[in-house]
Amino acid sequence: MTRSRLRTATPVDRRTFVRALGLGTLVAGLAAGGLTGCASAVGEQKAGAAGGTAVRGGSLSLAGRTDLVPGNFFTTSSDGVTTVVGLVYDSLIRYPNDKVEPRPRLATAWTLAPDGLSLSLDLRPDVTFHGRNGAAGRPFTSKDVEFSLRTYADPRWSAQLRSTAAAITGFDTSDPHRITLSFAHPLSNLYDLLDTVPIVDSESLDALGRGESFVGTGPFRFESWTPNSRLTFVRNDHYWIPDRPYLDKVDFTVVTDPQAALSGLRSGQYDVVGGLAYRDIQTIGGTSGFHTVTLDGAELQTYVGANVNAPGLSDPRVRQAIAYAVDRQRIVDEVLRGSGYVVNLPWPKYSPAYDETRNSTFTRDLAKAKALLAEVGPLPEIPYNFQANDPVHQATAQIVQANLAEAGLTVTLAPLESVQFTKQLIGAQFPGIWTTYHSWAQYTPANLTVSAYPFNAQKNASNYVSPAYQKAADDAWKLPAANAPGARAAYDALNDQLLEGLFLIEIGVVLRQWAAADRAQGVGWTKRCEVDLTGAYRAV
Amino acid sequence: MTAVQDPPVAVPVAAPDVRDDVGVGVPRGRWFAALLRGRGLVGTVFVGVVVLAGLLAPVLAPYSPLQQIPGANLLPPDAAHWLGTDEVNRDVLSRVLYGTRVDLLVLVTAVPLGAVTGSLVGLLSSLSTASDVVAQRVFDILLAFPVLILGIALAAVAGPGLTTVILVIALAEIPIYGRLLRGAALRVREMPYVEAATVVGAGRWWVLRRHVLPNAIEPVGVQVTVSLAVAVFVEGAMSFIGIGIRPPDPSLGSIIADSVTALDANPGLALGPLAVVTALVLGFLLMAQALAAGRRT
Amino acid sequence: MLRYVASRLPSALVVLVVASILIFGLLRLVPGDPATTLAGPDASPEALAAIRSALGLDRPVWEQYLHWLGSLFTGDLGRSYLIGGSIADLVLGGLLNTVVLATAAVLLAVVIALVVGVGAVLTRSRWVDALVTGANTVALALPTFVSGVLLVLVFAVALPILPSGGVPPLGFAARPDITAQYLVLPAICLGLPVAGSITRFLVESLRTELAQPYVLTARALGVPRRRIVLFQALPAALPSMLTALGIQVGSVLGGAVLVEAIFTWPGLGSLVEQGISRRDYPVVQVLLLLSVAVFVLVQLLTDVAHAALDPRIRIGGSV
Amino acid sequence: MSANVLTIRDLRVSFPGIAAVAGVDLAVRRGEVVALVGESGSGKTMIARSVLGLLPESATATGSVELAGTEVVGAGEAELDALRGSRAAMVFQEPQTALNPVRTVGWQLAEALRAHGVRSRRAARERAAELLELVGIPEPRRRLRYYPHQLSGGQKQRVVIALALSGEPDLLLADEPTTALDVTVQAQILALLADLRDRLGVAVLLVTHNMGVVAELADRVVVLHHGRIVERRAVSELFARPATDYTRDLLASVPRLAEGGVPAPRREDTGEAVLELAEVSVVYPGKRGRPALRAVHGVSLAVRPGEVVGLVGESGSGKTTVGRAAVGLVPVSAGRVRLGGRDLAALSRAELRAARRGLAMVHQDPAAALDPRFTVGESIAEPLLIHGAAVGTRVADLLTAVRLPAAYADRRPGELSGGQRQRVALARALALAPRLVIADEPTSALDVSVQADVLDLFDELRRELGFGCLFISHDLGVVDRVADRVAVLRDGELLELGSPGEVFTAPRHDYTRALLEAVPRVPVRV
Repeated sequence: MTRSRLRTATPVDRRTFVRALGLGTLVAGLAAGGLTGCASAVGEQKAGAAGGTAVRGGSLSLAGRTDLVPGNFFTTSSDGVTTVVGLVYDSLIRYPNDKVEPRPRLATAWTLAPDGLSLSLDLRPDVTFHGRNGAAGRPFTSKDVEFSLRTYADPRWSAQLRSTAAAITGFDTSDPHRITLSFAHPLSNLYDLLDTVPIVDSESLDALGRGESFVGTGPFRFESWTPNSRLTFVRNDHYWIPDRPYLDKVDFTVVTDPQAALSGLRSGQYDVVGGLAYRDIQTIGGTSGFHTVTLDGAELQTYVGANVNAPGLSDPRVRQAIAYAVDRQRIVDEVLRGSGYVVNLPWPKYSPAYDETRNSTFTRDLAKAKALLAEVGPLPEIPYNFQANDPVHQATAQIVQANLAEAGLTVTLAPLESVQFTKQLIGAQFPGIWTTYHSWAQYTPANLTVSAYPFNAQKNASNYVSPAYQKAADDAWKLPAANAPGARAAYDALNDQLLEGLFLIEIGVVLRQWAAADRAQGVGWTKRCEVDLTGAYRAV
Repeated sequence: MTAVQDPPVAVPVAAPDVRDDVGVGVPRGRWFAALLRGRGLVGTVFVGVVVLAGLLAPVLAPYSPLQQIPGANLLPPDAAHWLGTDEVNRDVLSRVLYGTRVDLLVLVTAVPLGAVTGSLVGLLSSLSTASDVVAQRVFDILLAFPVLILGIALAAVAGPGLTTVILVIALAEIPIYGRLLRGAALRVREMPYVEAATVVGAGRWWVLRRHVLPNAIEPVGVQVTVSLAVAVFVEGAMSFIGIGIRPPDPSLGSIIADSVTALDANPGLALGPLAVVTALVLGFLLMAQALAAGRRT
Repeated sequence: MLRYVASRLPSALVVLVVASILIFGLLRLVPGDPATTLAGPDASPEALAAIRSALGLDRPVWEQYLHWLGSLFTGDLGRSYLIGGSIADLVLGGLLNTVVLATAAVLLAVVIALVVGVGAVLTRSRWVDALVTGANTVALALPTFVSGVLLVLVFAVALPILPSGGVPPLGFAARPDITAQYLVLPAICLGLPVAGSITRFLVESLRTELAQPYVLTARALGVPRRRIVLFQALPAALPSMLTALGIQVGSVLGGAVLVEAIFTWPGLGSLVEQGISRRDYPVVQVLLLLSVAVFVLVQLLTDVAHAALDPRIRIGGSV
Repeated sequence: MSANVLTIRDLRVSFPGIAAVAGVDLAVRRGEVVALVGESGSGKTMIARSVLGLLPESATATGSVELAGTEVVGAGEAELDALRGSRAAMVFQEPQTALNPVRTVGWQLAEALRAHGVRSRRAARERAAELLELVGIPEPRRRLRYYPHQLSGGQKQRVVIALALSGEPDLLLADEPTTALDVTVQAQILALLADLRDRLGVAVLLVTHNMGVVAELADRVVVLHHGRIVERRAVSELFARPATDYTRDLLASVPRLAEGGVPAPRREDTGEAVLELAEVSVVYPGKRGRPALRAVHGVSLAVRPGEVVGLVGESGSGKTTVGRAAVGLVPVSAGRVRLGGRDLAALSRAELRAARRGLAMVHQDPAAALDPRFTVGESIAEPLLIHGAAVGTRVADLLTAVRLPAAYADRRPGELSGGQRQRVALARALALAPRLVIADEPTSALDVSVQADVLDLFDELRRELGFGCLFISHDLGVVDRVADRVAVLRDGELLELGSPGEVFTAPRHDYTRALLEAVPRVPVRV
């Protein structure tokens, strides 16, 4: 039997292990397509960067936090909806950002009847709806205006200004390029309505409800929607403003995580991003190659609401004590990073109802707050609700809690999941105080007390009932126009009611901001934060 | 996975094993002895330091965890604040210390709750085939739901907060211990000393209480340490998506969650809690390895 | 083998049905309903009631359940309240993305486990052992949402060599190299915790296998230790590692909720979270049932694979 | 190269606190079978394993082990790998676990051949088939595709030997090669080893504690006690004139089959049967679609008070199943089991519990007979606690009855040797003065001398307490020594029943005759 010599078996040592590890990473590298060899995905994203001055063509990538919800088309409650309405639709008139004065858009001119009970508008004759893949659609007539207003008023869509739309009783559409609206009583916030209502195509409303097609007259045509992911739009070659828009394509990506959106912007994947944390906006604003777009004219307000029926909050002195204790300036500086200003009343600076002196009625005064609370005596612990994972409200609530504790009022934070928060807001079921945003103060003042739910005189989240407040709200609403004589007096009366009732303690006006790369120029917006890229272009 | 049982075949004669060949049988040290040397000791020290830091929080913390220092918004680490301050002007070091307490509270309640319930269900279900099938299916369902989604649903029902975090972690542990104990019960029931007791007239309960339970403690010990490490992770994840510990109370997970947006302003906000979590997890893993090695010899 | 699968089917069905009841009931327990989300904060109670009846939410619960179960059997997954579109398309899109991400993550985890696990057992050196424990700790201690952000900051923002998120624009199949670059970061982030636990499991079962008598026989035959570990201990340890992986699948979808948010990956994870937070009942019901079905299927597959890999079960004994 | 294949000089192997091997010198010449004999704890396995450097991690070895010109002690792993399998190879005791369960026999043989330089797959398959044929496995080509669990114990051991031979070693280290096998299979394996020695000139270092095996196979014998060599003789001289007392005791305690003459039955039938099996059959249901297994078929047997009925048969004959059926651990598919005159199946739960008070069982594996968490005292007292009987001094009495110091009561099983643990199991069985004891291979896991003591003790207690006993064993010698009547079982069927004298000297069945021949004979001292 031959003795076959064995080869010497090499003991396992570190060398083999390193080789094995190297093999492993190589495999992983290969699986990752090898970063050196083939084209880089990042490279392809940035390929689109074109020249500096306003030049035709190219595309812009937008990113926002919430996806389109077709059922909420007429409410401005998600970034998806505001993007579609901003790009694909036009409204009859358009407010400039810093004034509540209507400018022509689809309506070229309008005259208000002396008794304020009817308004007739001349319509642009040369406007067409979007047609099948790029062709010009059917022309825009007064019938479409009537259809849009009636749809807006339908409770099914629960639009914010539907009570004003419902007040329109008559539509004269005999002339295709002229429409006369008549209503039961003068409507001081009528132009708010006309600025808000998008002109929709009557033939495709059902498809709109199912999120399948969005036909409008706007600068861009709706191309596709991948739910929970992306919306794409293409240029409307037949737009009634000659040689606008500059851009060929616009896409919108749903990015729920603000950190992901920020990284996407900094790595060049997106050009304009909404919904970032104020601190990130502040830092990105200071970084070269990026700038911030401050949406003045579309202000929000952050406030501390109080349920006047809740134990401990029924006494107005307690609410005043809260108003004195809250450190509004610190919240504006540290939470909003200066993107806003302190107020006692909801109105932005340009609003006809804005009043400098009344705005400083409640400044931070711990002594007064303590004195008031001492008068009232011992109080139960008050629950403080806010939306659970919203960084701004969470920080504001913790600051307010500390402020009230200094004044001797103990408050326990009770974060609520967003749907539960909305449910308790609608049902006026908050057990104590709460903090969130409210809007609609950027229009004619009466709009706030008629539509915005927390301020609604008839039924509000604070269960605050006061005939005087209802009368003041109604008078303001029935003014023939925002700048009519006697308006100033009506608004002062309204402000006094708000300050006296103090069922909503304003903290500050919030200036919303988008972050954008320098290559995205000419980005516009409406009062409802709908993006307006009519004049936008890619700068090199 | 149901244990694979082969039909009982007459086991041929077993000869004395090597250990006997060495003369006197080597006595098996008490299982926690493994924690007092080498890897186990290092692990115990890590966990011990963290527990001490948590317990002594009131003494060690320079500020109250809720105290908002005017003007100190997101300061980087400096002499006054070793780990800097957070976005609501609070001292991060104090919040990390008090946060450790909250996490230890979660660990001390959630993991044992899940372990004990899971073990009992696992043991009781091994008594009769019917209950065994039912228990197995319940375990499948619990394992089928990812922990986070269970958390989101529970938080929506019971509201975010400490109790929800504890409930979610306990629920996630039940199937793991259930299956572990069921396996241990089936294994011990095959042993000759159980058969001898049954022959003499011992009932199922006697076998369970006297033989199965004591012998199942060891594998449970190893699993507890692993579960503790996972529990810290779940608390953090739930706080990240906003259904964890409610502000303003600090917890390691919620501090880490807030730190993600302030990495450039104050890295201390992230490093502080992450260091504690890493120490805890490393400690538990080392203990688990020591116990497992102890069991294997 | 088919008999083996058949014997497991009834229990799988029971799990699915019970899970469906649990999901349906749990969602109804959650306060707030799709009508609230649809109505929005400024809706009036009347509008709320109108939407609720339009969605059929005012009918008795068990009737809604039976209707849903009935339509499920006919393959109609129903329509999403909020998105309006059919759930089938919604889920299919999301399913593809999540399956691709989950598979990449699991493959990565298995590769890491095999390389690191076998490496640690092979070299038996102290520092490799410490390396494995350290990596294991990082996998468990570093939550996904932190590792995710760090990965993006380093690889997408600081040195922009990888995309910071999103799915490849032209789909997965079109350009595999581009797809790979989109997949790398999320797969690592999702795969790390899974890799941690199955590495630990693999090292543990390899060490147990190496203590078996048949290893002594092989060593007595002069077979080098490297071959024993790779070709004898590993095949024997694989079945149990597979089972551990099977259980991990449940946590992968959970992890996906976080990773898909961080990397803007439109998969089922983000859809479930959106669905629950917006109370889109039909979407959430289908998704949760799908995740239970996937889990049960994976359990079945791992058991079958476990039996197939272990000849003692595959071919009956004949002593 | 010197005539010696293996030369060991002053080998010492120690574990922390224990010296397993204390200075051993040993030499094995080519083609010679040297038997290394000793009880458990004598260190014989350690010596065998040190030849290939396969000592456990915690062991330290000094001295010199020279194998075919190379020094093993202190050699590097690479050097040792070169030696292992080619200069010397090892055959292990436990065939059940010696083979990799998830790899085919062919693959494992090819792997061994590959380690010895046979690279090509075809050559390896050829060589593997030859090896299987060499060790006497039928249809070698087909068996290459088999997995270990598809082979019987004997066949598995043959494969292990084939593996050992794959490297054409000069020396075979056989560590208790046949202890785990049935007596008939043991005979075939011993014949195979003898044939290898004669045909291939392979030297064998045979480690065993069974003097019968030594007598059959060994040329020279080395007797080991507590790590030291006590005696070194040629086989014939050792059995004829054992030099040391230790060897003499060792030889005396080997249970021998009584030859010649039919001794009178020791006990006449008294009173009603304690246990009665009437046409009992047991069928194990097939799992997951595999066919059902018929373990026992139509066995009728009775045990009278104070009588020991031996149940003999090879593994797979169903003897354990009969024992378990007798006490209701295994459901009976046909026939009736009557305990103390009452049908087991008809008893209610309470009646069954009461009836069980009179039963007890002693198992084979001392390591698993006692709960590791219980102290010795708690184990013994358990039957009393189960029935709520007073414990009092019962534990101490039982310990002294089994000749163990009462102080052992608070020790843990881990601290006792195999023999001591088996005595505790016996004490536990007798706690409630049972009427029937089922002893399933109680002493087969013990050393010969320890086995002898336990059997004496068993006999004494039986005479004293008068319990009936069903004594199951595969060792005919042990049964002959203890049983009043013997039943021979094959494939679940009762072949013969009678007194040991009748069955062992004048067996009616040729299967029993084959069993008897296979028992290795220890030459009777002159």
